[in-house]
Amino acid sequence: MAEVFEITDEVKAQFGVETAPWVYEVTTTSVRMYARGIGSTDPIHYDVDFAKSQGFRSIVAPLGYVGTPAFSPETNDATFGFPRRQGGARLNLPMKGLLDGGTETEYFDYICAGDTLVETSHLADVKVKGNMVFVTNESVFKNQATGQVVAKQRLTSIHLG
Amino acid sequence: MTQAQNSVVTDEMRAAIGVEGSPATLEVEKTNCRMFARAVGHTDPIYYDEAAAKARGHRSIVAPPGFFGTPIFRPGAPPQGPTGGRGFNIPYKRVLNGGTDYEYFPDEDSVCAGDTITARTKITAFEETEGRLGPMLITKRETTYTNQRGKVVAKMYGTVIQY
Amino acid sequence: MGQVYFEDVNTGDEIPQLRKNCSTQQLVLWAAGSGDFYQIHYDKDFAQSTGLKGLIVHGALKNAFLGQLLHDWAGEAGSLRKFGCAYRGMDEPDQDIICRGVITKKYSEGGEHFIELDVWTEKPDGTKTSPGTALVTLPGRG
Amino acid sequence: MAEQTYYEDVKEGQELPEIKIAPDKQQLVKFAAGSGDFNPLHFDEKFPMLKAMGIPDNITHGRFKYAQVGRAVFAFAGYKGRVKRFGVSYRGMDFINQTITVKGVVTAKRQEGGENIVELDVWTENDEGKKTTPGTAVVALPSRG
Repeated sequence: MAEVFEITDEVKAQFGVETAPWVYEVTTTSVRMYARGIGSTDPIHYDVDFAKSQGFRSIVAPLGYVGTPAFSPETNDATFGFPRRQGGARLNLPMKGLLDGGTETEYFDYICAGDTLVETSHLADVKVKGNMVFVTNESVFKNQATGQVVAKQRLTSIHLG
Repeated sequence: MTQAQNSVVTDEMRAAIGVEGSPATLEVEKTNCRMFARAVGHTDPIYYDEAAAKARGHRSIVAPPGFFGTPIFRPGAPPQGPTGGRGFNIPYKRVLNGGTDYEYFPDEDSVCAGDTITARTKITAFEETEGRLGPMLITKRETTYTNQRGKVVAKMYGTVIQY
Repeated sequence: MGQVYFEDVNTGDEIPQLRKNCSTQQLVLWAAGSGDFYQIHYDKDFAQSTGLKGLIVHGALKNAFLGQLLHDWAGEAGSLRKFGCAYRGMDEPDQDIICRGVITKKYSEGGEHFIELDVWTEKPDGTKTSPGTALVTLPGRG
Repeated sequence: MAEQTYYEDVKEGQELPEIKIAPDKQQLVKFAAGSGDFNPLHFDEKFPMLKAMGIPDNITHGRFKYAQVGRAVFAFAGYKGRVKRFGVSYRGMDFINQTITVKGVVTAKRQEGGENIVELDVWTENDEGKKTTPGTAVVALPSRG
């Protein structure tokens, strides 16, 4: 049986090709909305004065939240909100179904409200198992003001053919 | 206001007319302006793109019509301001939003990302009618939005129907 | 689209319509944008448990659609001074909502040019579900 | 707000306090609002892709489960600890209104480069005890010293 997706040299050549940067914003309202979304009641995500009293710059982003990509209907996906930007890999993946395969975040600093992050990403891995294609992208998030890398994230999506 | 025979308007409610509730702080940010604009389906870039907004003479991304920021949320905290008559012991089960009108008083600029708005709400009237759905209580509310420079930038006139 | 000017419009003119059709996804987007997470707008079982036939479109979203209608018409040099509507009828998802406006009065005062309008949303069969009014300023050609 | 955990007090095999949550549709809609991911798979029972994929009901976002694991890890690290890395894979679906339980256990501790490192296995499991979101985390803890 033919594979639902073939890892050709052309596909391999796209590994590591960087996307154009995109701005991710971390604001007091976005941190609170995310914290509400996960049902957290920890005041470190809601109360600016409390967070400062604990030594943080502002309210702390819950783990897993790396900001909201700056959205415009011309440049971002209407459903997922992520940017359809220049550069990066272009794969003709099967789209009968789409599932989340895994998420991994490496932190080099806390992310707090008021931070603006600049993210770039690249294709890191593609694996085919039966009718499933596992696609892993790696993102690097830098603090826009300091240039410091604050987080790296590996996202695996499963495309069903 | 004439007193209906089976009026549900109590002395406590009458005393609440014109009394401002505790102020609510609303934060206007780029992210929540874009989210609101995305939800409505706006296409004007002044609601999404700071550079486009500045090119049109605004300080930053503009708050779309009807948006004055997101109230500061704290889990378990009581809602800020009067709740449009829902706080009183009204013998009606159903609540409808009757309508909303906005009036703008432009400052040197529209409401933009970076602004902090204070919203103060008061009940302006209770009206009772007998409609198709039976007896109704109509609560009229007015919310005043003041920006961080102390300027009133807008008012909202809202109607809540209980029956 | 070009800027509309005060001199070019007359009482009785209809402004360009805006047609909307809300998916459940858009109602969830609106919940996110507005902070109103009441379940009658995205949870069918919940909506039916309150006596509704099914999901309904938020009244405030229709109000915001009228805001878009007016903003898009008034253009860069126009401004929105008042707008609003009553919620008289329910709209369901996946059904067209047509946003309309007709000019009822025009006048100049204190160096500004004002336009009053009747605005509303209607169903494809013409039923007005959110009638309202608006006041807009337009630039003059002068 | 949990008590701060210190490195000296941590033992291998120690379990993290559990977090249980059964997200209803409103919770998943709030998560869509917070995350910006408005995939109807999670809130619209009529969404065609559900049927096409043979999925019987709206499924809980993987990233929601990731964030629940994050809550447990963050609570363990405390405000003075630092979460260095945490990752999960999504091995099984959880459905709307079904309870997920976040669990974790300390697998190793060591001092390295001046840091007090604690490694954890973390996961969510369903009511049948199946681990639907297995993962690991690395945390640096403060010392009592």
